[in-house]
Amino acid sequence: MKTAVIVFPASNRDRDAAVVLEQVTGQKPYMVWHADSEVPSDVSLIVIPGGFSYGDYLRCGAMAAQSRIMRDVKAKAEKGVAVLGICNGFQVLTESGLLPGALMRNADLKFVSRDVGVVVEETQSAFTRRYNKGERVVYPVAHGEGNYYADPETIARLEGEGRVLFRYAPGENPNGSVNDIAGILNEKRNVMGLMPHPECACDPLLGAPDGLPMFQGLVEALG
Amino acid sequence: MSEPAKITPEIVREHGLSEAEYARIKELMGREPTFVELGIFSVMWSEHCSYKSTRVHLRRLPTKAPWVIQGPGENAGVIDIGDGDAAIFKMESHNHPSFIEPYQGAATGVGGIMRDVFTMGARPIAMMNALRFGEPEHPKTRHLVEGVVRGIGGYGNCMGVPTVGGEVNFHRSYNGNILVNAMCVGLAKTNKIFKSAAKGAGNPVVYIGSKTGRDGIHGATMASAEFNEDAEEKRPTVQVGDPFTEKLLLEACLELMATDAIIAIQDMGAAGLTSSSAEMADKGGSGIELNLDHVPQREENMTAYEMMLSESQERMLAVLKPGREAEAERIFRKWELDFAVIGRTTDTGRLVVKHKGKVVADMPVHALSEEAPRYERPFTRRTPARGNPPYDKSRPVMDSLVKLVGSPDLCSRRWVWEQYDHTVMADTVQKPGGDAAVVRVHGTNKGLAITTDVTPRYCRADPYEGAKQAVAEAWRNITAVGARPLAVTDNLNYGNPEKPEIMGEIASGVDGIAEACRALDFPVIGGNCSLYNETNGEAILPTPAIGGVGLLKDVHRMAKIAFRREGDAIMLIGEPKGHLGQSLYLREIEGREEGAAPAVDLAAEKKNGDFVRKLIEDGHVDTVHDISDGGLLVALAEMAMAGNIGADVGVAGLPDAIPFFFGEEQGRYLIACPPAEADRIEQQAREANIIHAIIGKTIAAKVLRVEREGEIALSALKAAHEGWFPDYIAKPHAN
Amino acid sequence: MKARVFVTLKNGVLDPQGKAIGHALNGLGFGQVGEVRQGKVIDIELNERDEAKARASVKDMCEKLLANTIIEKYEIELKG
Amino acid sequence: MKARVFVTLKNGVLDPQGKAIGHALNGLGFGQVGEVRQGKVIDIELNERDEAKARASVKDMCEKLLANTIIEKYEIELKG
Ligand SMILES: Nc1ncnc2c1ncn2[C@@H]1O[C@H](COP(=O)(O)OP(=O)(O)O)[C@@H](O)[C@H]1O
Ligand SMILES: [Mg+2]
Repeated sequence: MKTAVIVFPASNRDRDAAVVLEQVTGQKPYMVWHADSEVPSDVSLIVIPGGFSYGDYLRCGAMAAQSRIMRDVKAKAEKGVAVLGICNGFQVLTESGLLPGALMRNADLKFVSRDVGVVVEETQSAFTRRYNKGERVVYPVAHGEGNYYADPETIARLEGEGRVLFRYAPGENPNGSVNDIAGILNEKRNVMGLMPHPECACDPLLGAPDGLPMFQGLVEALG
Repeated sequence: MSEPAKITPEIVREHGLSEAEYARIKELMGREPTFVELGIFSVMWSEHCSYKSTRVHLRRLPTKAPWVIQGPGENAGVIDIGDGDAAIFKMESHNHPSFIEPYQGAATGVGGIMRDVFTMGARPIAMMNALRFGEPEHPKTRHLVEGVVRGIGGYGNCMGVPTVGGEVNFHRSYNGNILVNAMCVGLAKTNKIFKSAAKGAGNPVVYIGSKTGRDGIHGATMASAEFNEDAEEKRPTVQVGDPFTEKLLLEACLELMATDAIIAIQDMGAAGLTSSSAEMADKGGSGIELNLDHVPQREENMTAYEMMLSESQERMLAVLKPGREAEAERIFRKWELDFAVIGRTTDTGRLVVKHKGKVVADMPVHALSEEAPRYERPFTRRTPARGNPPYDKSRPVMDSLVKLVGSPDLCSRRWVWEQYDHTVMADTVQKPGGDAAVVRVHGTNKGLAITTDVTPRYCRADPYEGAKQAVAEAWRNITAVGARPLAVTDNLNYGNPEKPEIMGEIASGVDGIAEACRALDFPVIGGNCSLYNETNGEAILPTPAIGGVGLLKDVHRMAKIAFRREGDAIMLIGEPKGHLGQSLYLREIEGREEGAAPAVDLAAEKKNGDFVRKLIEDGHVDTVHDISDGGLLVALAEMAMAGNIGADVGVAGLPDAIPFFFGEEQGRYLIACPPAEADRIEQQAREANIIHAIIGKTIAAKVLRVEREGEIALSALKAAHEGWFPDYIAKPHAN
Repeated sequence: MKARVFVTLKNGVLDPQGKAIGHALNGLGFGQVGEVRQGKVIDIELNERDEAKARASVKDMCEKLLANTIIEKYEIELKG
Repeated sequence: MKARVFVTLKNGVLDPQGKAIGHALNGLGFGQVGEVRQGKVIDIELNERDEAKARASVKDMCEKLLANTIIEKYEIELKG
């Protein structure tokens, strides 16, 4: 299975994503530069990695959402290619309209880097099929603006349609996001964004390898 | 800025040069310098760039070992860590700017030290920060803590380099003069290390990175001048950091370094274009001619003086092989950075600067480097404080323990490190909170263990023994995770060297470091001096911070401080002596800062450490914590809290519980392992003549129990330990 | 021509930063301070003489990049 | 009474955010955009009728908290 990682200026978890993708697919992902016009057409999963694209200046993900490559990412998402946005990638997805809502400054106004408990809310997706519904996993978070916000109707739809895939475990919400939302899916169920870092939870030396099932599930579903 | 027609004594003084120094400048030049030349001399001859007060002392530091590839003298030191890999690291201060503008001061400090490391061809893989603030109650402290921590995170997080550890201390001597020391560790291949010697004539000198503005002009001189209350009124231009540009600069430089187009490269740090060009020419034994008309400029009508002295951040100077300019330019354009050929190397040994068709400076390079002043300043060595002070025997041990683990210098630093991305790069195998951070060498099973240490209150009591202790503690922290200590970078923070007693602290500090590094085979491969850390004539505690790096052969054989199992035997390695002098117990519980600093027996330190390391390497022990600030019981509490596993300890026939549990004598560790291993380890310890004792075991109950002293719930300990920092920050406050 | 763009959070969207500032001001003894909201101001130099055109293009910039209209609103001021 | 405070970087101080925004706007095809600077706008509700007093206390807030006058400058506007 072929995968791609989009690289923006000042992406910084691009390598972390690439390492895991290579581990689960057996081949290196394409590293696609933001100024390129196309993601290779044989790709079945596009990862938009964590980092500080364009310094996170103005708003996180805002400038990256306007980059040339995102036009093709949108087109590919439209055609059903799976897209996974992690952290800054999630911000890019909301800014580009591929996912609803917005990610605001953490409620306590501080950057937060720690392990958090996250509950898998929904397993009906390529991203979560390998997990059990209600399973508690631990992923690291590392962000200053992960406070998910959307208007009440949008939230109601997300909840009603089973599109909230991940929720912070009770009492562990690190950023004040609505309904403890940590990760959501688009309507077509092929685009997912989440703030925590499953790609940094795939190596037993770094903690419980709770992120691995996400990538294994994706390979199983798309490969 | 308008340039004065004539250089008056007033102007010379404003440049921080003495009359004698100015006379020497005229002699070297054979004439009056131009204003631009005076500016160049003033920064090159500043304490910060010339090390004029410390150079004669620094020579005493041991700098060699078979694994040292590059000692002091380049942008950072380099050690061989096997398999063609090299670790490159350096620590540097940004004290004065951080006091004036904590966020930007700390941020640009981080940016500066990263450039020092990647300019040598390394990808930064870990950051550390050693911070000293004034007393918590001081009206400025909270604001400074918040700003500095946010600044370090703001820059480091964006760079995508994990910040994995450091130190935080509070003491009133830093009320008007905080210390912000940042350390960067990078990785390169031993055959791909870049240096700054601009060898050869006729090679293009290129400018890369951000544009030049009027930032921090005279920052280097400021860093060498004592603070006055009105320093803030002068409002020096503080530099603003741009981590986004730095990240691009990092990637672009590494991309260029993958080619063979570079002859020499050097970051523009303090004194920007001046020191980078002069140092490159000096090291290469060449000359450099610059045409400032080509320098990318952010502001209009900049003078030559301003351009030469600007400290705008995120800039580099490189000398390329002739004809490779276009290739380099392509790379920098791709990363949307400025790139300009601004000069060439010559064989004249002179630094020549042209601006708008005129030569504005023409000076011999050696006048700026070798001829820079070097002082043997008079010094007096202070008589060290003596004695093991008395204490009140009736104080309950467990109450004191709770107080200690919740005190400003011993409480958890979680509030700090959670603002730093410490997981990016997915190689942080030992996170902040342990003895040393461990970062895996990407794609291998090797790890680098990293720590920063110094106990300034010991250095105040005894500048020599305290400096030894700093090295010993760094060595011990690296050992405690199972790594072999390889080399150190130092950051010598002291007061005004023109005062003999301060110069004495420096001289003794260097001697202490030298002695310890020699005994522990732990050479100094780089460092930084920050002097004049005084406010209104009051110096900071002598603070020779030591940044240590060690190699862990296999990250799967690594010890951590957290208890892992119930029923483990807890063993003390090293000799309990009950030394309460200068201890935190004495300060926090008895309210006194007295007595001798703990003595460091380097032979015992080495013997005990080598023994512990072997146990970890051989897989016998996976739970280790060194005993430092707060003493044995604090170390034990930290192990219990980290693992959320209780412990029961007791020592038969203990005459004096308080000094036993809270004394800070050196060279000691606590280890925990299954009882069967413990028997074998005791056997080995006896054979090796290692002083040791089994003092208890880990237990199922979530309490810390001490025979005859009582017990305390881990939850109560944790509440005190974790509570102090967030509570302190949350208090309502003014600026 | 110069444009000044204000980007502020929509009413109803929580502004923790504004709240923190208000809190800090109260703590400093500024008892008369009520609600505080924080936003961004972006000053843009425009190479454009025609005011109507300038306004139209700044509006376009706001919609495309400067504001996230899910949570933010914007105002435009033009001068000289 | 309401106060609006603008806090912007002093002239000559590097504004990385403004620089990046300008760059992005150019990249989006807004060729007429020259220099861009970004600052903060802080809206404060004041329980104070007297304009002079209000201005004095907002100035005090700026000096004490809202602006870091080493690198930033501020402007105050009062309404109502
Ligand atoms: N400024 C800081 N940034 C990140 N981590 C820090 C900082 N200060 C302290 N720490 C971490 O907190 C832990 C305890 O620090 P310290 O008490 O100085 O350790 P030790 O006594 O072993 O040297 C260490 O893991 C250290 O790296
Ligand atoms: Mg330690």
